[in-house]
Amino acid sequence: MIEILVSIFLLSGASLGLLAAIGIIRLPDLLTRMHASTKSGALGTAMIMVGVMLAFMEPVVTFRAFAIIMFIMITSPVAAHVIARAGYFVGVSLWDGTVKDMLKESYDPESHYLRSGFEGMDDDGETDDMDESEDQAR
Amino acid sequence: MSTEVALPVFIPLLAGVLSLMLWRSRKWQRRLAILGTGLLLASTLWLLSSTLDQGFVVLQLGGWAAPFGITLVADLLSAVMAVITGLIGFAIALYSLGTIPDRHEKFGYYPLMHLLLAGVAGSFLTGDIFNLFVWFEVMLLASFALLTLGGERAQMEGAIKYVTLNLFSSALFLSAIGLTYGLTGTLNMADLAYKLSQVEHTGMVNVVALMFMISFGIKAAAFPLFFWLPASYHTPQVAVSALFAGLLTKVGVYALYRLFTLVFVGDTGYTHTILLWSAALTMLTGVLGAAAQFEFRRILSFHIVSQIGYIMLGLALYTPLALLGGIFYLVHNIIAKTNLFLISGLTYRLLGSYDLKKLGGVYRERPGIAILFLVSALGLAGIPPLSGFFAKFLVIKAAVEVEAWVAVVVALSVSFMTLYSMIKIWAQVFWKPVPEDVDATRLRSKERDPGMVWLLTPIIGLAALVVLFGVWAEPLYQVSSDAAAQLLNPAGYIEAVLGVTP
Amino acid sequence: METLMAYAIGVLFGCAVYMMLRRSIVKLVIGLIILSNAANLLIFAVSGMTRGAPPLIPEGMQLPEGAIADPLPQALVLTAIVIAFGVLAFSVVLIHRAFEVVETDDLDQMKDTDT
Amino acid sequence: MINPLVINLVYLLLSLSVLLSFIRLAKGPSLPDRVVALELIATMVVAIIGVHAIDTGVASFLDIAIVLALTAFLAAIGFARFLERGGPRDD
Amino acid sequence: MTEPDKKIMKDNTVILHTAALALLPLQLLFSVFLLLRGHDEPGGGFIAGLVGAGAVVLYLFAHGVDATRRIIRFDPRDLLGIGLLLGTVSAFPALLRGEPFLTAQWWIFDLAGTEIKLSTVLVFDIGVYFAVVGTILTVVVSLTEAEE
Amino acid sequence: MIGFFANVLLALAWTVLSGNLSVLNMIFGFVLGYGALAILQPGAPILAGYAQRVPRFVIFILFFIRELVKANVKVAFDVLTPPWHMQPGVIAMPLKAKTDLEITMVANLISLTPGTLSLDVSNDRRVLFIHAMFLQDEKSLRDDLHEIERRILQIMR
Amino acid sequence: MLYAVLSGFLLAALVPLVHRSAGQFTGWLLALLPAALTVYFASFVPLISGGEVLGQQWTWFPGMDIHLGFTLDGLSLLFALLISFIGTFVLIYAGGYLKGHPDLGRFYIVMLSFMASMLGLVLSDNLVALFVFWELTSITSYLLIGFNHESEKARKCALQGLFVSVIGGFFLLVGIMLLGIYGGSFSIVELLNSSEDWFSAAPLTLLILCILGGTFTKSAQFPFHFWLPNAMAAPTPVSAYLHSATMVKAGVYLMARLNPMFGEEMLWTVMLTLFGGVTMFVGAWLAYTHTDAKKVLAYSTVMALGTLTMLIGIGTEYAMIAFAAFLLGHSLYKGALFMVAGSIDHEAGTKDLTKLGGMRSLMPWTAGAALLAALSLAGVPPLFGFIGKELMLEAVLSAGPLQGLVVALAVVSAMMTAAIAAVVALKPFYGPRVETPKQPHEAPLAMLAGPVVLAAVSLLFGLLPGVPETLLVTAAVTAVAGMPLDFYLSLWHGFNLPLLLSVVGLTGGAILYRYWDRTREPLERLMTRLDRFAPETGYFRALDGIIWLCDWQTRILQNGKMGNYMIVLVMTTVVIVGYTLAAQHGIQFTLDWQDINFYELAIVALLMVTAVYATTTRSRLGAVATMGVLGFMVALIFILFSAPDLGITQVLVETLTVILLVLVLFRLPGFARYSTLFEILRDGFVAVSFGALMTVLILATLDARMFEPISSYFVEAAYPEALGRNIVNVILVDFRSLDTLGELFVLGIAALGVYSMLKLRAEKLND
Ligand code: NA
Ligand code: NA
Repeated sequence: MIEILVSIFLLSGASLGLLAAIGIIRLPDLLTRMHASTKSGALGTAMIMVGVMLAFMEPVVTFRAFAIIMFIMITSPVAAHVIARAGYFVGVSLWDGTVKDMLKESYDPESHYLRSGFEGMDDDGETDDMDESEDQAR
Repeated sequence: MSTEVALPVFIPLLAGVLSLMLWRSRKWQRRLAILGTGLLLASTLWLLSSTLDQGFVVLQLGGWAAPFGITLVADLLSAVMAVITGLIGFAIALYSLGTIPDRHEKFGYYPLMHLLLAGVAGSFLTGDIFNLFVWFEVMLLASFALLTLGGERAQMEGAIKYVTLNLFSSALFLSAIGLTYGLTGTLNMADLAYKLSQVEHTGMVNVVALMFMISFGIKAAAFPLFFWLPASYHTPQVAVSALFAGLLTKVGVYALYRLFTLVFVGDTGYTHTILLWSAALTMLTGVLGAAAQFEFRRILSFHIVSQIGYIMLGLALYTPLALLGGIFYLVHNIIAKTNLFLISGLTYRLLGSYDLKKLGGVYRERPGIAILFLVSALGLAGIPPLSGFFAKFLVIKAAVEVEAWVAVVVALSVSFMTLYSMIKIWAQVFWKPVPEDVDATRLRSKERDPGMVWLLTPIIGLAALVVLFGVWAEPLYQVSSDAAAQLLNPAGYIEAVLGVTP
Repeated sequence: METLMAYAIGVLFGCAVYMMLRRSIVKLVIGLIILSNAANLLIFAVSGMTRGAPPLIPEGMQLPEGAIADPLPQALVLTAIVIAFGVLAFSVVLIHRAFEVVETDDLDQMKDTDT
Repeated sequence: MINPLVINLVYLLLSLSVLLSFIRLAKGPSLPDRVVALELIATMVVAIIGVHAIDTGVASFLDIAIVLALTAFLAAIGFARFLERGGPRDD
Repeated sequence: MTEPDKKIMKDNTVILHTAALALLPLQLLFSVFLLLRGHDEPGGGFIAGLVGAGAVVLYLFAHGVDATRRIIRFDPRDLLGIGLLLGTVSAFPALLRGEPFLTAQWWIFDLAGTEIKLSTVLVFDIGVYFAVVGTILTVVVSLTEAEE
Repeated sequence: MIGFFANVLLALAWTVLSGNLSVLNMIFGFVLGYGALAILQPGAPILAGYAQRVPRFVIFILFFIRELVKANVKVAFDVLTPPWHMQPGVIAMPLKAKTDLEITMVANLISLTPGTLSLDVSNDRRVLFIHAMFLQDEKSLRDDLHEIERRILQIMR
Repeated sequence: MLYAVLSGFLLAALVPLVHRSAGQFTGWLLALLPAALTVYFASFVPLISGGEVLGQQWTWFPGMDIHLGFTLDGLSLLFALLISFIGTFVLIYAGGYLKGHPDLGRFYIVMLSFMASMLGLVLSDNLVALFVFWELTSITSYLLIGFNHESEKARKCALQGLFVSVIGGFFLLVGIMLLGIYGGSFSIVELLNSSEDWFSAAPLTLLILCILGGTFTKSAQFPFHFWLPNAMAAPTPVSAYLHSATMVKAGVYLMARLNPMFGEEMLWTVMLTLFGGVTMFVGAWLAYTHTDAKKVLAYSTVMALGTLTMLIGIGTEYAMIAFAAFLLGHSLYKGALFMVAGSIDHEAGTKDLTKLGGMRSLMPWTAGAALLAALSLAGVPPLFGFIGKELMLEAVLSAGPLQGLVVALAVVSAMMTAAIAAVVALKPFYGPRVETPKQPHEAPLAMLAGPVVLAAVSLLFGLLPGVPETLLVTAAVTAVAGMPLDFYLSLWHGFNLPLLLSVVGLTGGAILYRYWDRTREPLERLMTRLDRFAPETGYFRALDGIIWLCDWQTRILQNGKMGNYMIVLVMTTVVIVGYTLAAQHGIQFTLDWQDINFYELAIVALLMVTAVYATTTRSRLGAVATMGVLGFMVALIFILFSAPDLGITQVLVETLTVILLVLVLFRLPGFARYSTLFEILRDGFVAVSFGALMTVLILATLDARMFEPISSYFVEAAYPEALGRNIVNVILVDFRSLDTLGELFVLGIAALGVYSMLKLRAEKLND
C-alpha cells in the first residue's frame, strides 16, 4: 500500500521535473521558461521528498525530507526572483506574444527609480479601487 | 617518543598561525620570525643528533600504527634536509628583517614564510606518499603567495607560469598516488616499498614510477620540465627568491631521492637511465640558459636548474659514491645558492638594480662584500677548497667510476659554464667601474646603514659554511656517506617504520 | 562502471589540457577546474567503486553491516577537493590581477619574464 | 520495497530532465537562461539524491540534498549580482 | 565593460534582503549541526564551514560588505587564524600524556542521561570549521571590496 | 513563533517520554501539545493568537497546494502542446503587505505558484510587479493573487 | 711544511693590518716571510741533496682518501726555493713599483695567497690536494691578471687565462680521478711505488691525455700558448713575472713529477717531445716578432716552457739534467728581466722596444742587471743560462725518432732567443738615446734589489756550477728521472756538437738582432695574416659559439609562451609514460560495459559533454555555469558510489567556485580566440593523447591490482577505537589528521595570498 503511494509520489515528482525540463527547452523567453522550471522543478522535488518520507517512515528521515522541502520552497523563489529581475532589467528580450508590460512604464532607466503610481498618497489609500483606475490609466 | 621528528613541522606551523593572528603588529611578527625560525633550527639539530644516534627517528602520528596512520620518519637524508631547512629559514628570517618592505610585512609575508618552511619540513619528514602531496601543496601555495606578494607586472607574468605548470605537476602527482593506491592499496612509503619488494616486477610499477618521476621532475625543474623556474624566480623580493632557490626545487629532488631509492628500485636499469639522461640535459640546458642572461637573479635562477641536474646525477648513477656525492652536493648547493641570491639583494640595495649593465664598482667600494660573493660564487662553481669542489668531485668521480663518460663531460662543461657565469657577474658587478648613469651614492656612502646588519649576518654565516664544508668537509662527508648507505639499504627504513624485516 | 569512468576521466583530462593550452587566461581557469576534478575522479575510480554502501557505521553497531565502499580514497579525494579549491581560489584571483596589471588576457603576451 | 521498475523509471525521467536542462544551459542564449537551467539541474540533483536514498535505503544521502537545497541557489544569486553590476548578459 | 561605480540597473530589493536575513540564522544553525555530528554522519568541520560561509556570502551579496562586517564582527583573517590555531593546538594535548602528536584525547561524561563526548578531535574539527569560514570570507570579502 | 517553538518542544518531549520514535507518534505529540497550548492561551499573552494561527496555516497549506497543482496543470498543458495558449505580460499588483517579511512572503509564494513570477517591488514598496503567463483573464488572476496575499497576512499578523 | 704553506695564507689575511701600520714598508716587511721560508727550505738542502725524501701527512678528508700530505724531494725543494726566493724580491719590488697605488694592500693579499698556493702545489703529495692548490693558483692568478680591473682589457685577459687553465684543470681532475680509481691511491709516492701493476687495467691513453690536458694548458704549450702573453697585458710586471716563473711551471712541475710513472709510455714521450718542441719554436718565433717588452718576454717564456716539456719528453739522462739546469737558469734570468722590463716601463713610461734606447747612463744598475740576465737568456758563457742551453742541445741530439725535427727547432729557437735577449736587454740601454714619454731615472732600491740579485746569482752559478749542482740539481734530477743519475755540471764540455750548435745559435742570433728592424715587420705582417688560423682565434670563436648557442637555446626553449611549456610537459608525460606502458606492460585491459546502469551512463555522459562543451564554447559564463553542472555530475557520481561526504563537499565547493569565478570574471574579458587552426589541431592532438594515456592507465591499473587495500583497518577501528561512525570523517580528523591539518593550511595560505594580492595593490594605488 505505502509502496504504491511512494511510487505515485515519485513518478509524479519525476514527471514534474521532466515537465520543467521540457518547459525550459520549449518556452520562448527567459521569463516564461522560469515559470516552468522553478515551480515545476521545486514541486517535483518536493513530491519526491514526500515519497522519501513515506518510504522510510522514520522521524529523522521525515525531518530531513521536510527540511529539504522547506529549503527548496524558500530558496527557489528567491533565486527565481533575483534572476528574473536581473534578466529583465539588463534587457533580455521578451517573447513577441507578450501582451503587456506595466513595469516598463513605471521604470525610469536614468534614475533607476521604479514608481508604484501611489506616490503622494497616504498608506490607507483605497487599493481596491486603485486597481481599476490603474488598469484604465495604462 | 620521537617528538623531535614532528617539531620541525609543528614549530613553523604554529609560528605561521601566530604570525597570522598577529597581523596587526609588524613588530611582533618580526620577533616571531626570529623566534620561530630559531626554534626550527634548534629542533632540526635535535632531530639530526637523534638520527645520528638511532639511525631512524619514527613517530606514528595519532598513535596509529603504520601503515594506517601517517608516519613521520627521519633517516639521515631527511634529517640533514631538515637541518638545512632550519638553517636557511633562519638566515632568510634575519635577511627579511632588513629587506622586506613594510607593506609586504603588513600583508602576510611572515606567516607565509613560516608556512613555506612548514611545507618544506613536512615534505622532508613525512613517510606517507599522500601526506607528501599535502605538504607539497602547502609549500606550493605558500610559494605562490610569496611569489605574487607585491603584485608587480613581472611577478604576475612569472606567477601564472609557475602556478599553471606546478598545478599540472600536482595533478600528475595526485593521479600517480591514485594509481599507486589502486595497485597496492597502501600509501605509507615503507609499506609500499615492502609490498613492491614482494611481487615480481611488473610494468605497471614502472609506469607509476615514471609518473612520479615526471611530477617531481617538474617540481625539481628537471629537463625538459623546468620552464616555470627561470620565468618566475627572479621576480619576487630577493629574500623570497633566495628561499625558493635554496629549498623549493630541492624538495622535488628530495622526493626523487626518496622514492627512487626506497620504493621504485625494482628496475633501476630502466628508471635510473631515464634519470641519467634527464640529469645530463638538465645540467646542460640550465647552464646554457644562464650564460645567455644579463641579470643577476636570472643567471642564478638558470643555474638552479643546472645544479639540480648535478644532484639528480647522483641519484641516477645509484652507486654509494654517487648518492653520497648527490647528498653532499644538495647541502652545498642550497647554502651557496641561497647566499648568492642574498648577495644579489645586497648589491641591489647598494645600486638599485639586478641588471649587470647597471651594476659595478662594488669591489672598489666594498671589498668585504666582494669577498663574500667570491667565496659563494666560486663555491658554487666548484673551485677548491670550497664546498662545491668536493661536491663536484664526489659526483664526477662516481660518474668516472662507472664510466658514464657523457655525464662526466657534461658535468665538467657545466662546471666550466657555471664558472663562466659567476665570473661574468664578478667582472660586471664587482670589477667593472660604476657605469656613468648609475646613482652610486648609496654604494659610496660612508655612513653606517643600520639595516645592513640583517643582510650581512646571514650572508657571512652562509659564506662561512661554504668555506667550512670545503676546508673541513669530513663531517658532512661522513653524514652523507651514512645517509647514502641508508638509502641503498631500504630494509632499514622499512624495518624502522613497519617493524618488519623484508 | 570503472571502465566507463576511465573513459570519462580521459575526456576530462583531455579537455583540461586543451584548455590549459589556450592563450586566453580565462580559459586557463576552466582548465584547472576540470583538471582537479579529473584527478579526484581518478583516485575515486581506480580504487574501486561500490554502489549504495557508504562507509558509515549504523547507530548501535561496532561495524558496518556487510561490505562498504573503501573509505580511504574518499578521505583522500576530500582532502584533494579542498586543496584544489584553495589552489583554484588563488589562481582565479591571480589571473584577475594579472589581467589588471598586464592589461591583456593573451598569455603569449606575458613573456617579459622569460628571455 | 519499491518496485525497481518504478525507481528506474524515475531515474530515467530525472536524468532526462537533467540532460534537457543542460541543452538549455548550453544554448543560452542569455546568461539568465543558463542560470535558470543550472538552477533546475541543481533541483533535479536534489530529486535524484532523494530517489537514490530510497533506492539504497541509506537515509544519510539526504544530507547532501539538504545542503544542496540550502546552498545551490547561491550561484544564481552570484550570477544575478554579476548582471546587476553590469556584466554582459550575452556572455 | 561599464564603469563599476555607475549603476546599471535598479538595486536589489527588499525580497533578497529579507530572504538573506531569514536564511542566515537557518544556515548557520544547520552548519553547526553538520559540524557537531560530522564524526558520526556525513558532515564535519569542512562541510559545515562551507555551509556557514555560504550563509555569510548570501548575506554579503544582499547587504554589502559593510553590513556583513558588522554582523560577523570578527575580521575574516582572525577567524582564519583562530581556526588554524585550534587545528594546530589540538595536536599538542597528547604530549601531556606522553603520546605522539595528534593522538586523540577523549573526555566522555554523562550529562543527564546523555553521553557528552568532548575530544581534541572535536576541537580539531571546530578549527577546520573556523578556518574554512575564515578562508572563504577572506577571499570573498576581499574580492567584493576590490570591486567596490 | 514562540508558540510554534513551544509546541515543537512539547511534541519532542512527548516522543521522548513515550519512548516511541515513530513519525506518527511525533505528529500525535504535536497535536497533544497544540491542544495543551490552546487551553493555555488565554492565560499566557505571549501565545496570543497561536491557537488560531495553526488551523489557518494548515488551511493555507492545503489551499496553496491546490493552487500549485491547478497552475501546474495549466502550465504543463501549454508546455506540452505545440501551439502557445499563453498571453504573458507584466502586471502591477498593489500590496497590502507592509513589513519586509510580509512582502517577501507574499512575493515568494506568488513566485512559487506556476504562471506568476515576482519581478520586483516598487521603490516605495507599495506595488509588486509580477510576470504572469496567462493574462487571458486578468481579473480572476488578480483575485487569486489577492486571495493568496490575504491568507498569508492572516497567518502572519 | 703544512705551516709553511698556511703561513702564506695567514699572512695574506693579516695584510690589511700590516698595511695599515707599516705603510710604505709593507713590501719589505711582508718579504720577510718568503725570505724566512727560503731559509727554512734551504735548511733541508743538505738532507735532500743527500738523497733523502721527507714526507709529512696531516689528516684532512680521510673519507675520500684526501690528505694534506707533503713530500720534499729534490724537485719540490728546487721549486719551493725558487718560489720563496724569487717571491721575496717580488714583494719588495711590488712595494716600489706600485707605490701609492690604492689597491696595493689587495695586491699583497692575492700575491701572498698565490705564493702559498704555489708552495702547496709543489709540496703536495696527495693529487687531490695538489689539484686544490692548482686551482687556487688559477684563481689567484686570475685576480692578479685582472688587478687593473677597471680596464676592460685587463678583465678580458684575466678571463682568458682563467678559462684556459680551468678547462685544463678539468682534464687534470679526471686524470687524477682515474689515477685514484685505478691506481688505488691519490698519493703520488704510493702511486710511484706501486709499480705499474694497474697499468694494464687502466684506460692509459685517456689517463695520459687528461693529465696532459691539464699540464699543457697550465704551462702554455702550443696550441694553448696564447693566454700567457695576454696575461702579460696585466699592468704589473710583477704578477706577469709570477706567471712566467712559477705558475706556468706548475704544469711542467707536474709532468716532471709524474715522469717516472709514465716515462716509459710511448704516448707520453712523443706528446711531450713534439708539443714541447713546437711550443719552443712558436714561442721563440712570436717573441721575435713582437715589440712590447713584456710580450716579448712572455713569448720567450713560452719558448722556455716548450723546452722544458720537450726535455721531459726526451727523457734521456742528458735531458733530465738539462731540464733541471734550464729550469733553474730560466727562473733566475727571466725573473730579473721581467723586473727590468717593469722598471723600464715605470721609469720611461713605455715598454715598446722600438721606442726605447740609450738609457744606460740614466739607469746604470738596471742596465747592468739587464745585461747579465740577457746574456744568460741568450746562453752566453759564463752565465748559468749557457750551461742549461748546452745541456739542452746535447739532449735534443738524442731525441730518438723525432731527433731531426727537434734539433732543427732547437737551433732556430736558440738563434731567435739570442736575438730576443739582445732586443730586450741591450736595445733600451745601448745605442742612441730615444726620447721616452717620461724622463727615466735609476729605479729605487726596492726595484733594484730583485734584478741585481737574480742576475748576480745567474752569474755566480755560471761561474761555480758545482754549487747548484750539488745543492739542488742532482736531487731534482733524481726525482724527475725516478732514479739517481751520475753527472756534473760545467761550462766546458770540450769541442763537441752541442758547442757547435751553440755557436751557430749565437751567431745566428747576432745576425737576427742586427736585422731585427727590417725582418721583424714582414714577419709580423705574415703573422697577422695567419691570425685567423691562430689558436687564439679559435678560442674566441669557441666563446662566441657558446654564447650563440646559449642565446639560441634559450630563445627556443625558454620562449615565454606558456602554451609551449605546457605542450612539452604534457608530451613528455605522454611519451615517457606511454612508452613505458606499451613496452613493459602492454596496452591490455579488460573492458567491462555490463556493470552500468543507464542513469549512471547518462550522468557520466553528461559529465563528458559538459567538459567538452566548456572547452568549445565561446561563451565564458556559459563555461562557468557548465562548471557548475560538471560539479553536480561529479557529486552525483560520488553519491551514487557511496561517498556522501564527498558529494556534499563537491556540491558546496562547486557552488563556491562558481561564485568565485563570477566575482572575478566580472573584470575580465570574454573568451578570446587567439589560436590558428594549426595551433588548435596541435593542441587538440596533445590533449587527446594525454586523455587517452590517462584512460589507458586507469584501465591497466584496474586489472593490475596487486594487494588488498589497508582500509579494512579503518573500518574495524573507526568506532571501537576512534569513537566515530562516519569512517571518512574519522580518517580525516583522526587517522590521517595531519593531511587535514596541512589541507587547512593550504586554504589559509590561499586566503592570505588572495588577500595580499588584492589589498596590497589597492593600498599602493591609494598612495
Ligand atoms: Na576539485
Ligand atoms: Na577535512
